[in-house]
Amino acid sequence: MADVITYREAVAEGIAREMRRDPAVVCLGEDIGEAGGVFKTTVGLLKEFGPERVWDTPISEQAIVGAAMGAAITGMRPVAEIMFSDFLACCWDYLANEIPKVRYMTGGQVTVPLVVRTANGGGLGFGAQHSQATENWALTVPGLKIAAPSTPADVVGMLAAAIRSDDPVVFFEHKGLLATKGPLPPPDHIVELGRAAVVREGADVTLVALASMVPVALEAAAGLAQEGIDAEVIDLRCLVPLDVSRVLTSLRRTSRLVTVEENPYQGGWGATLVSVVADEGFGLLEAPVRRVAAQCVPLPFADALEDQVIPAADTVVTAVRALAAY
Amino acid sequence: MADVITYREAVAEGIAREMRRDPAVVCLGEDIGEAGGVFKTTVGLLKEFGPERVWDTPISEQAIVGAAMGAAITGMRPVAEIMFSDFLACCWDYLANEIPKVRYMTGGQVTVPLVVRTANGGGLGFGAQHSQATENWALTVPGLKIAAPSTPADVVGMLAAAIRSDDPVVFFEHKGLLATKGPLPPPDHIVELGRAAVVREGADVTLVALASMVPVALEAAAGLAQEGIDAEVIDLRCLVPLDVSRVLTSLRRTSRLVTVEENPYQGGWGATLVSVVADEGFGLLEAPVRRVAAQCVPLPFADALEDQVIPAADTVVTAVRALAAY
Amino acid sequence: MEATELLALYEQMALIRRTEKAAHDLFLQGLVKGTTHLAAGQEAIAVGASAALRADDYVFATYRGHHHAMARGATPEECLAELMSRATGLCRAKGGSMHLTKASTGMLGSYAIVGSHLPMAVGAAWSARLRGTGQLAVAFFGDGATNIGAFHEALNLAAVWKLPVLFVCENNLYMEYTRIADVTAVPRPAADRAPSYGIPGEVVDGNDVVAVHEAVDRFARRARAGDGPAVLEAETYRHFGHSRADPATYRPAEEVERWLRHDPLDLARGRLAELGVPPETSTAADERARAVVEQAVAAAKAAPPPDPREALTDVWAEGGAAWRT
Amino acid sequence: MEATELLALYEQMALIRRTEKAAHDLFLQGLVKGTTHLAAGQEAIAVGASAALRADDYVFATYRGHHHAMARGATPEECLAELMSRATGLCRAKGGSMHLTKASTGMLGSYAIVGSHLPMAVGAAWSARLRGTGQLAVAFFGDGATNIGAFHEALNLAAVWKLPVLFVCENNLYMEYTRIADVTAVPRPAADRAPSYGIPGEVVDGNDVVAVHEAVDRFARRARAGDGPAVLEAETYRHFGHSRADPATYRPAEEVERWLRHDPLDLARGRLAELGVPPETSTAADERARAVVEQAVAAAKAAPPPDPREALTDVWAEGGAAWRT
Ligand SMILES: Cc1ncc(C[n+]2csc(CCOP(=O)(O)OP(=O)(O)O)c2C)c(N)n1
Ligand SMILES: Cc1ncc(C[n+]2csc(CCOP(=O)(O)OP(=O)(O)O)c2C)c(N)n1
Ligand SMILES: [Mg+2]
Ligand SMILES: [Mg+2]
Repeated sequence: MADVITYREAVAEGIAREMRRDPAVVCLGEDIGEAGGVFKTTVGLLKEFGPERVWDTPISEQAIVGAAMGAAITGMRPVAEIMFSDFLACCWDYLANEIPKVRYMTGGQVTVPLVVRTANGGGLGFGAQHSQATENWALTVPGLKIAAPSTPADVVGMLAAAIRSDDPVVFFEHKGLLATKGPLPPPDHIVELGRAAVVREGADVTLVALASMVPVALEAAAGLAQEGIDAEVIDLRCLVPLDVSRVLTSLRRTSRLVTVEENPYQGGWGATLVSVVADEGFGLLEAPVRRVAAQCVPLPFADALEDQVIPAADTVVTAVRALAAY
Repeated sequence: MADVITYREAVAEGIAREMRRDPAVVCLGEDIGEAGGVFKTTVGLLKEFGPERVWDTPISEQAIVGAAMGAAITGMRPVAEIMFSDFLACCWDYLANEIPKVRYMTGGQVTVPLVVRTANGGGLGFGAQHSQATENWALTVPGLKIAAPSTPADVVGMLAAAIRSDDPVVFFEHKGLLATKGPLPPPDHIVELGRAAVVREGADVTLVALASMVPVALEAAAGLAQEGIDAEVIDLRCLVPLDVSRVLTSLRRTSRLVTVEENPYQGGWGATLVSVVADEGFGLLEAPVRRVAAQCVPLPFADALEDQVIPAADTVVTAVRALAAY
Repeated sequence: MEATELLALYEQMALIRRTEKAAHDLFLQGLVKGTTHLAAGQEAIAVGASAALRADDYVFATYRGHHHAMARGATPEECLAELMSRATGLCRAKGGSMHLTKASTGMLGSYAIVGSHLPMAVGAAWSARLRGTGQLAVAFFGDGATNIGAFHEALNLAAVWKLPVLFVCENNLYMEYTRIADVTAVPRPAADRAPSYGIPGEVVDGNDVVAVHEAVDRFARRARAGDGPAVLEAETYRHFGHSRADPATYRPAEEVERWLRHDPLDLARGRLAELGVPPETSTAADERARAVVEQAVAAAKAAPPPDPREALTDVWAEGGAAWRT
Repeated sequence: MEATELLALYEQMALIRRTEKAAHDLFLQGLVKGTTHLAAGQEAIAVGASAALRADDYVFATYRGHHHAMARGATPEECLAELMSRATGLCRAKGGSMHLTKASTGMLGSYAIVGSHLPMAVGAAWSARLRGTGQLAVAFFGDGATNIGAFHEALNLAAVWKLPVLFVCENNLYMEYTRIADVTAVPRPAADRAPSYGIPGEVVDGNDVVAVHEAVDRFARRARAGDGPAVLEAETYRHFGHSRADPATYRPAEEVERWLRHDPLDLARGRLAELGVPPETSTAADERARAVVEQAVAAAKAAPPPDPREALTDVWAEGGAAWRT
């Protein structure tokens, strides 16, 4: 039996593999060193690579990401941690205006090979300012690659691709998945950015999900199977590049699309995907397209309330059932 | 004939009307006082209302919007200016995490009646960091109202609604429209937030546009009319509240939808609108839905390049023609 | 300070300490979800400062804000009910530990993005000036917050506009798990920065409720007189780890020891004794606090969970959450 | 400084001045679109500093960055072609005036969001340290940038990590149309803030190219020796308004007069005379500059516009812009 690893451990493993290969890879962030990160996703890095490659910073998100950019354009491959993805708002200028634009606006003179890693998402009762799924902020900005793995193996493989990428990558690690387990991938495992994965084949409806919503979609698919509805589940894995062709291919078979999104409905990635499908895949559709997404509210603290906001498998089942009957 | 006013003058007029009505309305921002604003949209306010109500600030976007929030929750109605909408990135924490959430996360204890005004959009050769249409950043965040008027009268009327609103409103003034003219609206003119306007009636296709894209859509509609295609043009005016029912009503007649967006395709508001339509309006559609949006690149400097990125009337015409033939 | 006043402050501190202890226990019992950042050890700052404020002044705090909510009149029951996700919680279970707020007494919120509330306090002070009310705003924040941009912008703006706002840094030597000294260019992260804004900066023993009270009172008078903001850096120490998940093993035993010996409650008892208050009187106050908290725990436990429909209220001022027609 | 070196710096300054004048004229002729922020009057800072740097050092500048691009080797033709939206422009007409960049000579960009590049310079210095190259990074910024959060975060991080980075503030007394003194809590917006980061801060006559050179040289040596960052505040004045649209009527005539009399080119000529260089020699240098710029204008005018397909290149390192499959 293959070795098993948690999603949490996969983060440190993925970074460590790249730090071993390439001395240009360095890490910076708050409490990432001795403490091994608030989510223990950088455990062991300081010990193995020393304080010259694993840097603890002050609480200065702009300086962290801005310095990562400066290092990236001068020959390093920095991996910056922003502790919670909500805090991307504190350095948003770098993500929105600097990092994704500098290559273009200098006519290709500089390259920005960096990764900004961040703990994303809700479901843990952390409240409105520590629970958001913020991938969609990044989706509004051309020039950022956006990765959001759902399994430990993908964490390792996509980190490898992200760190080796000459383009900036925002890497969303889902807090709700940190304790989940999966096989340890082989050495030099790479998952190319921009390739969605069909994680369950099915003929009746296509469920497209990301990160924490992949297990939710799979659970829904299992439930639907009991009712005789055969759902295909696609793990998008990246928002940019967005693997639209994989989705269209699936729709050729199923003719029905449901997106499963942790983020609020307004401005969610599912909307962009659906808009491409409603254009290029219009002829394939035999039923309305449905987006199962979070309510358009801040994340509440109490479980009883948070459960009302973030989609669960039964919400997905209900949505699909209605479509199947269309 | 009614008095004519520019969009630029309408901003100052709209603010002045509210400042006259309500002593709680105060303005703050960079160079808004003596200088009358970089875009001359606050000309006359200092003179009429004095330095106790029109405050020049340092270059401190976080302090500007953060202070506006503190003032709003303690009884004032601040109108904060962020000079270019790109700079919202410098205070994004306040727009994404604080202002839209504080009411909810305190169980309704506080109310945040503020307006953040900002000069939005491209087409003027200001380059990658001064040209973005950033409404979609705000669309990803529940809890913000989003206004983007296209005419001087709407500027005045929507500013009145925004400033009187007990909810936070991000108010996008389009740089490309500042010099355009229109009738001066009557005293106490109010345009309720969340009501789209049908600015041209038509039977064959519905064009939905916002701000600078409204004249573009109208120009396209005029061109299409020559070809015998009768386009209805809807000025969305707000992204939140999003007037989906107005669009669905129109589609009941036209069965064809094209959005016209200045922003990049990825993550644009048209996607959210289309996704609602592809669900609730699926049965109305007789052709694919098409989004005419900007290319997914930063805004280039040269006119010759910028013209390739931001949609123009001919792009819209081409898109509609293809749909009409579907 | 007179003995009666000090005794009242002591009792408030005891109430906070016991509430924090209860929060910790409830957490271990699985009755508190999410995370909590306990302020045990830092009570004197909240209580001493609050006692120097007017009832209508404004307070802004951080995710480590239980003590500030309580110092401004939130009851242990309201706080614990919030932590336990009850409908009777301070924020109706929508905020949680990190967002305790009691707007009705001017406690305008606990904010969980480091530094974010400093500009808000500046704005509240500006608002007070505009309305001519003579109110003051106080922002409480950690040592770690002194290295974030919002700190700089807020202090400069407050100084330029000479606003009635106080910046009170609770320097507990650590951000989460990292010593503030390791990531800060000056020894006094807050006080040493005050000259950058041309305003007074002062260091005070944050565990001495009388000293905190005196300093805040002095700066508050100054600010109300129109002489502008000030920075107060209160030295203190947290008794628990950073948050619930943190055993705080990164702190040297000797350091912990030393600070536990410099406990704000013990210090206040000592001062009471000096003022002639017999130990039984202090103990009685502590006993009253214990009883209040015991009863608060019971009441919070018995309170109902929030109505699930509450998830879709309170986004907009009209009460709802509709984002579209 | 020796006469030959100073003469070379004088010629560089003259080249910048003449290029700025040309940019202004071309703007009035409708040949430059968008906006420009001319650095005429501030040449000595770029030229003096650059002369003290190594060829492989890094420079980061603002939207007012023509002088820095040229001081690091960008030609007038490359700059003017960029301003005129030509394919031969420094950034192939994709950046424009606000984003002049010449990465091949370490001029790593002009950034148009105030303060944003300070952390980048810190990162470049960190990178130099990590790679052990002995390179230095310099961030040039305006007085107005000293009140934004990124300034604070960058200086603290640089100081804590003791990085080889210099922060050079070009204090031209104004942000856009507002006096920096009206919105800043200390008289020296940059130098007075240095103590907040435990680093040296110094004020220099930014119009005296020799003084700037001396100060930068001194701080550069210190930084390369491992003694960390420093702040240099260079006093200067812009000859034009903030940007093309600005007639700068908010500036008192007397102030403008005084500063025009304290022109960096005149100062350098005076120093050259003191060193025994005859006025004809200086004039000849200026003449050479005039000729170069005249020819640059002609060449830029003759250059082709960018290929429209360039709009969809250079987003990704592989050259394209595809965001989806
Ligand atoms: C902008 C931001 N960055 C990081 C965090 C994560 N974080 C929460 S508390 C904390 C440490 C704060 O230290 P300090 O300001 O000293 O306050 P203390 O916790 O000691 O009271 C950090 C880094 C955050 N909440 N906000
Ligand atoms: C974050 C941000 N806020 C506002 C602006 C608009 N703006 C451009 S230049 C400028 C003034 C900058 O003044 P200073 O730093 O003194 O530089 P100078 O223009 O005098 O060289 C302002 C406010 C901006 N570009 N970025
Ligand atoms: Mg601390
Ligand atoms: Mg200036």
